[in-house]
Amino acid sequence: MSADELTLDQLADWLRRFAELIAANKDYLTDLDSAIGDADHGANMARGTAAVVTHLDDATTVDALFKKAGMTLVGTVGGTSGPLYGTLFMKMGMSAGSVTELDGPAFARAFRAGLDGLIARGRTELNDKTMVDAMAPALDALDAVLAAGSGLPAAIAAAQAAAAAGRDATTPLVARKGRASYLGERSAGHMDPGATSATLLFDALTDPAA
Amino acid sequence: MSADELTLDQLADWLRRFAELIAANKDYLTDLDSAIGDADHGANMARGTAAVVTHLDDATTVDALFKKAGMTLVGTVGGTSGPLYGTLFMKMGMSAGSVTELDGPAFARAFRAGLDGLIARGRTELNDKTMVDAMAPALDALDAVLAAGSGLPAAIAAAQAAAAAGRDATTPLVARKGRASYLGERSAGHMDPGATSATLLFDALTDPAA
Amino acid sequence: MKKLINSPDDVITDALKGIEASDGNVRVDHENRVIYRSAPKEAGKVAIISGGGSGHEPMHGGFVGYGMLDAACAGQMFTSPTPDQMLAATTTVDSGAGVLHIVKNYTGDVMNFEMAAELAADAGIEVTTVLVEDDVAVQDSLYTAGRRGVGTTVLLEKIVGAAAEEGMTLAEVTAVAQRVSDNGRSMGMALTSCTVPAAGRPTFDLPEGEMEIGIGIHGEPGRHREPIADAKSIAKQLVDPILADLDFTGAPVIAMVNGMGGTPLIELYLMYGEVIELLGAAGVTVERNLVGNYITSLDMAGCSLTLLRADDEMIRLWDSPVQTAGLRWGR
Amino acid sequence: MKKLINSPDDVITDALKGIEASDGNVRVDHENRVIYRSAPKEAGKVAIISGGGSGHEPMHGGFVGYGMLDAACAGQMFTSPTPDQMLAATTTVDSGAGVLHIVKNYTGDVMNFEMAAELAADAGIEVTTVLVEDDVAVQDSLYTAGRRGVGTTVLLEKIVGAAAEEGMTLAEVTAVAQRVSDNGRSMGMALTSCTVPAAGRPTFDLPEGEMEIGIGIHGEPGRHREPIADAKSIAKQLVDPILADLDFTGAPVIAMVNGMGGTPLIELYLMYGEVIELLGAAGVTVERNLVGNYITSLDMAGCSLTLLRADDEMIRLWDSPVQTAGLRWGR
Ligand SMILES: Nc1ncnc2c1ncn2[C@@H]1O[C@H](COP(=O)(O)OP(=O)(O)O)[C@@H](O)[C@H]1O
Ligand SMILES: Nc1ncnc2c1ncn2[C@@H]1O[C@H](COP(=O)(O)OP(=O)(O)O)[C@@H](O)[C@H]1O
Ligand SMILES: [Mg+2]
Ligand SMILES: [Mg+2]
Ligand SMILES: [Mg+2]
Ligand SMILES: [Mg+2]
Repeated sequence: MSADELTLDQLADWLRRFAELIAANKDYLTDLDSAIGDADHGANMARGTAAVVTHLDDATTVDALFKKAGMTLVGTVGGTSGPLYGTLFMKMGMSAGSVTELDGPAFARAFRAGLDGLIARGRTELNDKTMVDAMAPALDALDAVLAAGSGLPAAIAAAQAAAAAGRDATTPLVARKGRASYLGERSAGHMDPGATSATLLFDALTDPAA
Repeated sequence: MSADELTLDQLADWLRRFAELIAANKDYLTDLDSAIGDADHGANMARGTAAVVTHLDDATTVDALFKKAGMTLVGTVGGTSGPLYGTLFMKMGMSAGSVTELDGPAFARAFRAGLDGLIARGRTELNDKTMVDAMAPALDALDAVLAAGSGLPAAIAAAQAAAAAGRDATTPLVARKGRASYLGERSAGHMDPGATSATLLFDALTDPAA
Repeated sequence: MKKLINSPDDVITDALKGIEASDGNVRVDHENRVIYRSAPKEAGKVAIISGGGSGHEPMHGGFVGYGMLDAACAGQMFTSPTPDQMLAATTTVDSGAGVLHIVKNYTGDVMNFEMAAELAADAGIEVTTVLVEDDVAVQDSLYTAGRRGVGTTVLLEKIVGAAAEEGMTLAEVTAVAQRVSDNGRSMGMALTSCTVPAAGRPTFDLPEGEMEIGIGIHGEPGRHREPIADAKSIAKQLVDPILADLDFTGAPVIAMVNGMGGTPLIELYLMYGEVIELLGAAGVTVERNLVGNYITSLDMAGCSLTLLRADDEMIRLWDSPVQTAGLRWGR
Repeated sequence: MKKLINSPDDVITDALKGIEASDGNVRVDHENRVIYRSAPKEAGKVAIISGGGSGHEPMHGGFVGYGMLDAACAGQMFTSPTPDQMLAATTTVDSGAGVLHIVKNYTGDVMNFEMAAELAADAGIEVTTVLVEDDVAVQDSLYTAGRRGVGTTVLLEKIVGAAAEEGMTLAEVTAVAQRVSDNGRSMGMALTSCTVPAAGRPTFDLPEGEMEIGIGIHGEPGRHREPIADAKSIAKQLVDPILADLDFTGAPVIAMVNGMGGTPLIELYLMYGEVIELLGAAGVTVERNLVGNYITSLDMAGCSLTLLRADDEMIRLWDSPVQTAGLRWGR
């Protein structure tokens, strides 16, 4: 994103690009989930984000956009990622309110509210080897760069880098939450699928055409 | 066999050698049965002939020897080969009678009675692609050479060659009896497992030590 | 070979122990390898025995109990049991009304049961025999061994079990059995071969992407091989030859979609959905059904379809109570 | 991948058609993917629903019917169903006495059922939830997701189904359910992985000669891998950790030897024989048992053992009539 505000259209494009990135990485996500889970994360996320895309044009406000996306994810994904990604977007919508654009700090606040909801729903902590391990450092970076006054594009770039670093850092961890936790020590040495899809959510914030 | 009579001991040795040849060819027979049957002919025959061997020393007459062998085969083999090989030996015993040795013609007569019993039990004809395709030509050869006055060893050699030829001739046949018949045309191109075990019965007539 | 066994030689001995320990409907004569009802039928009723090679579980041992079989003889893996097993079973279950032998048409089964029936007759027991020969994959002919006996066996054992429980005479029970046999047809297919424990590897190779059509229940190859198709086309390959062989319209039909042992239930349900659609289009009315693993071929993946052109009496007997490990309702 | 399906995307839709066509005990809401009893329970009785990912058939849909579940929500393959499915089911089956949710302890199932329960409470329906978390392969800890819910689910659904059928209140039914959950333990092993249709190949590679110990029901690898052993040693690996976790002596025990979907019945019987020998030696008295495929993992070969330390009430409820595709007796 090159501007310092995110319009409704840009936010809808964000979700559309997320769906594209998920579709492109579907098999990869499923492979990651085969190693320490049940081989469905790619199919789950692809099903849900594809459904989200069909509703993007309905919304006239940011909260409607995000709430609909969240409810669609809850209603189509199932499994662990459905309620978690769903809660993320529903709470983002509630925080954003009935507006048609978000500036950097408002976007960051909404995202943080979403993450808090996700963490509450998942009863998880940092380093449990979950999607939170990518999201939390990414949002910290977003906040920090915005607070330093460097503007949204720089903040997004920092968030992307932090998400990727958080994702990579899940590899050596022993999972304490989710399906991978059943593997005990055998979960170490594999990148977490949810942290990988979460990183795509930040990657989707960069418009490849921009 | 080098003499012109077969003593009780020699006949018991025959059955013992048959068991040895079956054991040595167990996997081969099962492989043949895998192609056009149900992968058990080796195990069936090995189980039955091994049981026969444990009773060989009990018999004091030829009929007792063969009847016991036949009943043991019926009681331990099961499947198709149990009743057939069992009937062969039971009828051989009845024909041989309560004697302690058999000359060539008596041996041939007994064997023929056994084969007739087997064919009646199996309701089969030549070229149905069964064990009969090895046995019948072998017994014909035995009879012919004995009738020509060439003696038992020569007759046995002729029978062995005829059994092997009959066995080989089953390969192109389309089976009309037994499990292989269910394959229809697909049964052609495979050697019949029962004809192969039957050939071993004639091979066993030659004492390797003699 | 990946199997939950101790050794290939002990599979049947060990499994019979587990059957006896788990199934309250039966007791096991381990020496003769015969599975008997733990509570014998009342005296004066016709008794029914069956038997065959092992590897088809729950058939036949899982069908021993109230309203079905009185005894089942367990042969070696895929190998007909022996006449002495059958004689022991026949002698034990006869209570004077005679014994029906249910025999699947395989040369070995036929000959062994024939010898047993001769011996039983010799011992003064009245024995009748009904052959099941229902596999339409096999062309019938005077000059061959005829058709294999497969899925109809399950339906037949249930129906004649009820007939005997009702107190029908041996002649009547035998007539019902023959009617079921005459009106049942089956067709099977395999996605994989099975592995006989003693052989240690698959009976035949079936590469990824190929299937066998027209298989039996002994891991034998089928009538032909072709590329794997979708469930709809496979259902058609099972339904068509059965309907071509016998008219199933105008009568209540009992349908069974049977798994070969290695196919999960979800796929069998899916196949049933496809089959029922084709049957509906063909004007066939299925009144009763079974979906599950009833007559298996060890760990083979695949399925078979059996249709029985029933009549009101067969349906009534089908609905009668049965209490066995493999089939149970009404008590 | 060798499966009897039309396409990976249609497996569940198609299977639900077959379930509806074959199982007279149920009707299917295809839009919401909920399987309901075709003859609803009398009004005023507690209703019971469960649900989970598909691929575990007959669980849960095969347990819908008299004396067991009122509805089952079918998720995508190995994926928890969604709150709207559960809400639809809860709303439909409630007749005023409240609804028990039986939930297997997986993060996804727990969260989706939690959201559904919140929505149902919002709609004025009384809902209680009982978690099944019985897999001793998983170390329990405050800091983790806890134990998986596996085989005990089957026994629990049967027992609480009978409790609800008797007319117990929601509090009473929930208490029985909790007691079953507290007293059930399971342990599983796999000889092969399974193949999720959408993935198209086995979830993990398990070479010839190796097995996984401590697997769940989603094709996930187990706690460790080791060379294949004989049935006796495998039975010990299942029995020992269960007995180490809970005392099973001095109470009537219900035992289940469960197949994972690709293992033939003969092997399950064999395993039951080994298990019962070990349990006998440990002084454990098995009063009731199940042997078969009840909670599966698609086409995985392997088995699991579940033991429930029961009491007289549980045994009475176990013996009560049940009429479902997966479990049936007494009617
Ligand atoms: N308690 C939790 N909180 C947050 N994320 C979690 C939690 N448990 C699991 N996850 C995430 O969910 C991902 C798995 O999602 P998915 O495969 O779609 O669901 P399931 O595990 O139900 O099959 C994991 O890789 C992990 O990142
Ligand atoms: N009707 C028959 N008469 C004679 N021999 C037969 C007949 N049917 C089959 N056979 C022989 O039996 C052999 C198979 O024996 P076996 O594998 O032990 O029994 P099964 O076919 O019951 O598994 C065949 O190879 C064939 O030679
Ligand atoms: Mg997953
Ligand atoms: Mg054979
Ligand atoms: Mg055989
Ligand atoms: Mg999942």
